Amino acid sequence: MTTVESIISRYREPLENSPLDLVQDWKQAHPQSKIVGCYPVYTPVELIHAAGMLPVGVIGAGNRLEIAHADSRFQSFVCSIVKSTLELGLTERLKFLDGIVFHSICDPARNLGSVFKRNFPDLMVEYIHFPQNMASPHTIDYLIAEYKRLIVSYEQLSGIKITDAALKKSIALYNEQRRLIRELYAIRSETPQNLSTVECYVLTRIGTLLAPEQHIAILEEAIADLRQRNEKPKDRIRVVLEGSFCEQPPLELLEGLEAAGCYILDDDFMIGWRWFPENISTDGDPLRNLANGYLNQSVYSGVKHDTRESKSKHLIDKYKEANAAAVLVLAAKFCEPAMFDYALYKRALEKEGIPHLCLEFEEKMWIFDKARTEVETFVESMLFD
Amino acid sequence: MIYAAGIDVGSTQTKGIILNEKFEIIARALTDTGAYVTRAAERCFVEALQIAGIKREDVAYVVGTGYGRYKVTFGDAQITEISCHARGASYLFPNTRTVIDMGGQDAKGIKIGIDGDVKDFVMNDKCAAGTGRFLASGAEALGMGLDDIGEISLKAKNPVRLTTVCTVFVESDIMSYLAQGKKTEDILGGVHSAIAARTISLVRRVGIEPEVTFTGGVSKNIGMVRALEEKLGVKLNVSPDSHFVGALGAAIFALERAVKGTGERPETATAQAVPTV
Amino acid sequence: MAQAAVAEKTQYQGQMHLLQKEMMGRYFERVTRAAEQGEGKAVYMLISGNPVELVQAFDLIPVYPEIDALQLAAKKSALPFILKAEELGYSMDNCAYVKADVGMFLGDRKTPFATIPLPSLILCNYVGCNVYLQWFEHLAEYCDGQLYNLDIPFLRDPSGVPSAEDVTYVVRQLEEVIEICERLSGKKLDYAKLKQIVSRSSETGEMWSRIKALTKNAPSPFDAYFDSVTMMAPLYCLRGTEEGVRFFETALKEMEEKVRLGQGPLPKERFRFVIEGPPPWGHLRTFRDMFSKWGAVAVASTYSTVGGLWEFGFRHDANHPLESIAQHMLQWNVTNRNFLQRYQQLRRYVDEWHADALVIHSVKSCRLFSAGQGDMREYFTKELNVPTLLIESDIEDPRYFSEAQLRNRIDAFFESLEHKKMVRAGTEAGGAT
Amino acid sequence: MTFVAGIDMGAKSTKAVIMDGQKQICGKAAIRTRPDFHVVAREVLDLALQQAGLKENDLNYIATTGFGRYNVPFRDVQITDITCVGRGAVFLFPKTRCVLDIGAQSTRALRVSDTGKVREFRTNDKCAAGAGGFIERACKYLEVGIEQVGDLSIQANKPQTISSVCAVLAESEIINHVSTGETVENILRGVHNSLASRALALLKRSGMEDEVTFVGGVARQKGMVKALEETLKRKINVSDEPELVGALGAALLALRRLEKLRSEKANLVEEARVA
Repeated sequence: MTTVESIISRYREPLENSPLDLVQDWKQAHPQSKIVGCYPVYTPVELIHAAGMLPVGVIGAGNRLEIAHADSRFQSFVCSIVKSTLELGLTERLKFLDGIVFHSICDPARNLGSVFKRNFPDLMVEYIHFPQNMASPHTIDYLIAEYKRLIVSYEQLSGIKITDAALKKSIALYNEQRRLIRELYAIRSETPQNLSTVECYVLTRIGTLLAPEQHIAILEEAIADLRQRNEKPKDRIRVVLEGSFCEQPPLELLEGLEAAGCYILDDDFMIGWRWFPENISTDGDPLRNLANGYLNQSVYSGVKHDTRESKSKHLIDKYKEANAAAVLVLAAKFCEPAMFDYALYKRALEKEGIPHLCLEFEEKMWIFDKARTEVETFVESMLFD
Repeated sequence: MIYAAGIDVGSTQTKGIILNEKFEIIARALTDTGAYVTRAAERCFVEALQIAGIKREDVAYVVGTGYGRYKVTFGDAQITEISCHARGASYLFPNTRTVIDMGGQDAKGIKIGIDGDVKDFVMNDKCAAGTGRFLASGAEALGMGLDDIGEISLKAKNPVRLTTVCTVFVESDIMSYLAQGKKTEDILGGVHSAIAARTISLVRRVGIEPEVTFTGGVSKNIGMVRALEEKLGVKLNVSPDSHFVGALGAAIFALERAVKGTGERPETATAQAVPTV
Repeated sequence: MAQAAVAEKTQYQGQMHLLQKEMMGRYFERVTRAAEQGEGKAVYMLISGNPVELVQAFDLIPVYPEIDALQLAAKKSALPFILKAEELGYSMDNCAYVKADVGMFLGDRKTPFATIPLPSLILCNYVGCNVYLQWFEHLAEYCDGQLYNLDIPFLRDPSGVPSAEDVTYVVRQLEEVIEICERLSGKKLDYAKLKQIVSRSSETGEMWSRIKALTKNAPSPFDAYFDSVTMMAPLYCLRGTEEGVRFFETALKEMEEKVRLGQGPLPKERFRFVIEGPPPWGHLRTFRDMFSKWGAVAVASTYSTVGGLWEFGFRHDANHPLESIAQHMLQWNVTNRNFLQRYQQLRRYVDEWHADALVIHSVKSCRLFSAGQGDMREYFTKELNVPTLLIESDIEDPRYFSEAQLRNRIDAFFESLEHKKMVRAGTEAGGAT
Repeated sequence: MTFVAGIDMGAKSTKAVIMDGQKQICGKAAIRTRPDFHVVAREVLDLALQQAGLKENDLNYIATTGFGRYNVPFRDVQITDITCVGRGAVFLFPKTRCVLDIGAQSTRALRVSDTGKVREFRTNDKCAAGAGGFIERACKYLEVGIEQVGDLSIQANKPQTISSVCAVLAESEIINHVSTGETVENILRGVHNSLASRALALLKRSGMEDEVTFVGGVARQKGMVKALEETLKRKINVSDEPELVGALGAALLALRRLEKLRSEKANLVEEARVA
């Protein structure tokens, strides 16, 4: 049987070098089918999948790609993932995509959508405006209409009609994928010594690049193997991590954090690919179910602003559920949503007397000494009296 | 005989050129700018006069350029270094279409028309990557002289990659690489290629058309020249006077004004906005 | 450069400027009375595509934190508030408008012009700017106030037109806002009054767009950037009131008269430019002088269309008040339009307003405006051959204004434009070729 | 007799402190950091040992700190310099509640407990750079030796403002002041003031409390201390050798560690005996 080690050794290197290469196998196996890239954060992948296309996560380029063109389009104060994504396009690394979807997460990401339209006229560029008025009863009708608008353009791109039946099948499929990811996260939260954050990350991230069926199979084997593991817990502080919902930190950084003496019990990496803590119903109108899922069932993040409940409360619940000792806010440099959130998080955490540390990272970062020193200090201040 | 002078007061060095009416360079002077800019400009001018063996009153027109151009108190006009570098570069290399200028504080890309006029230009954005300062920080962090690092960088077998092109943080990056036991030449190789890459992406904004002329203090750094050529895939024009190009351009403007006798001073002539309403 | 500096000092005051001071003065007195004597209730709103008509209809007081922030910057008193916000955990890289406002809000809520009342309603008109959502989310948390996210779908369709569902969605939300305002003010919506206010808004829009058309004349009667900002405050705070209408009548008359007399803001108009991006409020005069010195006048600006874009024909419609307010919020302001629509807006300005050049002022704080302006520069220089200058500073944070760098770039840019002119004018101009 | 050593390998210089079981400092040394770290660490330790009249095998425990803390093969433990300066500062000035550490590369502000344990800390972030290196570069432009800075800046009569957060832009501001003919004294004081105001911001973010102790090489500059005291509106503690505080803290933590290990060993022996 396949072990977690073998899965990691198969996928980690490509993920760090050039994640999107992992899509090539599928492309070769399905030369006729179309591929649609999904920029963070939230994406209703079911709509793409139901049109017979493969939704793949275009979640930055990691730290191996040199930015040579994109920084002449986006200024120095714009976050890395926006530039690396444009760099991928300008260096023809996204040629295999037939379309790409952006979302109303922040201003740079939205302008990036327009810049893509202008620079890559052959590419279908979609933009989803996710509603930010969760409280109004009228919002769901708007969101259903928005999904219908997408369906039209996906059908045009794929030439395949999206039936309710197909949509329900896709929902069920991604329900299963999300369920297994939740199981994976549960294992790490209960026995972090048995599943490192990098392993957990790789196992989840490949799900944004492979066909869901394939990912489900891998996760089932991985979870079975993890049940066998029985490592001795180390003397580390238990933390929950927050703030990396869009741009993703380099794996070396995550290793560094754990090596510095942390067990990461929960995080918000790739949150949009595991945005439903429970299954989306497959009875009734699938579009309404999906729309309702976003409005009433989806996890919180720095780009979803629900006036009905405070994000700080969510974070503190997360901290308590994981029985953690501290909160690590790991925010991407220049990520305004994450940095604004930190101000309220800090306030709430201090009120609750919860120790926390805020670290900045960049997808493209290559040297980790500063972050390492800060985490070590934080750990030292908690371990030694 | 008509003489004209150009004085380029840069952040670190002040350069002076004197031309005779046949547009021949009859004097070059170079001094550190230091803390007293007016004096530096004066010092530089006097030195140039001595070398030329002429008297102050023999010089018909003086143009000041560079950061301290307004401190060239004896100047007849001030012109920014962009215009001057363009003019100087196309004088030295008439087929110049693109100028890459790397000075202490600024990096510039200038696109030049057939008649030597500035078609378009860009300067480094706020993050001053791609300037001589970045190199200086690199040299400092390694405890080396700015003059040596170019040569050494050429020896790089596998240049390191720098996380940042931030001049402030490059030093700590270099420290980390040293801590990892990387070779000096590989670190320097990395520093040079980082700036080269950043500079090219800057100059690309105006479009890179051959011939490309490389000017400014950093053009004296052979490692930088090679790094740029490698990444651009074209040969660069580099004159032995490359760090004088700004002053040369200023001198040419000055001579043209002197010869044509037009008092046209690009700035002062238009600076007369007065109250209305 | 002392001698040059003397020559640069210019006066830009007209009747319109004086009337603006007077009217805004009254508005700020009203705001202060609300804060200090509890007269009237304040509704916090954002500038972009603001639905001020609704607020006026209930005689509630519109308060714009953006205006508070810009006044702090204009009076050079923003930095302490920004630092205070950073102490609370806001990042160096967060929008400084928000930081200055939060710093002020958590203090004694005094700006150089008014004391700011606590909000009875925090109406977050989410029109394009994503930072708005968190700005008002934070204010609401700090004062435990009532927050309503008025969600305006972004213009994402290639047609550049909102869908029927978008409009319905906004109208439904406006109706919810009306219910809230009815509860706040304790009175039912007077529909006739709303219609009257909306018709005044359409009058205002008409005059504002005629004023803006005047800058097509050479010389331009006023600076469509530095003088337009003077006219923007009344446009947001007094739109829909009689006073607002009177202000724009006066401004229109004054500007038409200047056109007749061939007067402009500068003695000689040597360059006409279009400018993109918000101004550096903390150094507005210094910045303006950098252009005046070259005889350069802004003939059009995107910034003057954040609150509403009237010059291309939109008018509020008194017969369909809510629908037209929705249209205004969805389609007729620059912030809810996509980036490429802004390229086209600028392109029209350059062509129809006969400009020599485009200046892009890239401000770190406002990524809605700035993120991607390098691509905009690419489009105008490479595709359209419009001389374009991109300069960086900030709308609020004085720490990002580097005078020497800006002056250097602006001087170089106009030198090159001048050189082009000389080349065109032939050799007798001297210097060229 | 118990002896421990703390070695602080910083970006510009490496320091060593040797301490006996009674927390008496019996040897100290500082040399310039070079790329060959182990050699540097060895040299500085030997110098300190000489001064203490000891040999290396007299040392019971060695703790390293600073960015090169992992590059000292003969260490027993490595600890970050933030943790170390906290301990060191409280040892020197027991009432210390805040520590400001301005080194060549970075500036740190700490809030510490009465034992010197770090309660909260902030380090200067990328775009708010401003550490010792900045002053050194200012000196280059202004043609003054780093050792004169303090005395010059004190003589300022009209300090110039340097407002840019980015050190690179701050430099062009310096150049700008220079080119408008400002005096060196006023510019240098401006440099100190801008560093001081950034330090204040960091201190406030980590929670400002009395007393503040200022450590790191820059603390030797009178002008900097004056600028800080004015900006912070309070007296601040500065020791005679502020650059040694990190190494001192490392030595103190080495001692703690050693005591802990010994008591554990003792317990084991005890248990063994009982069993």
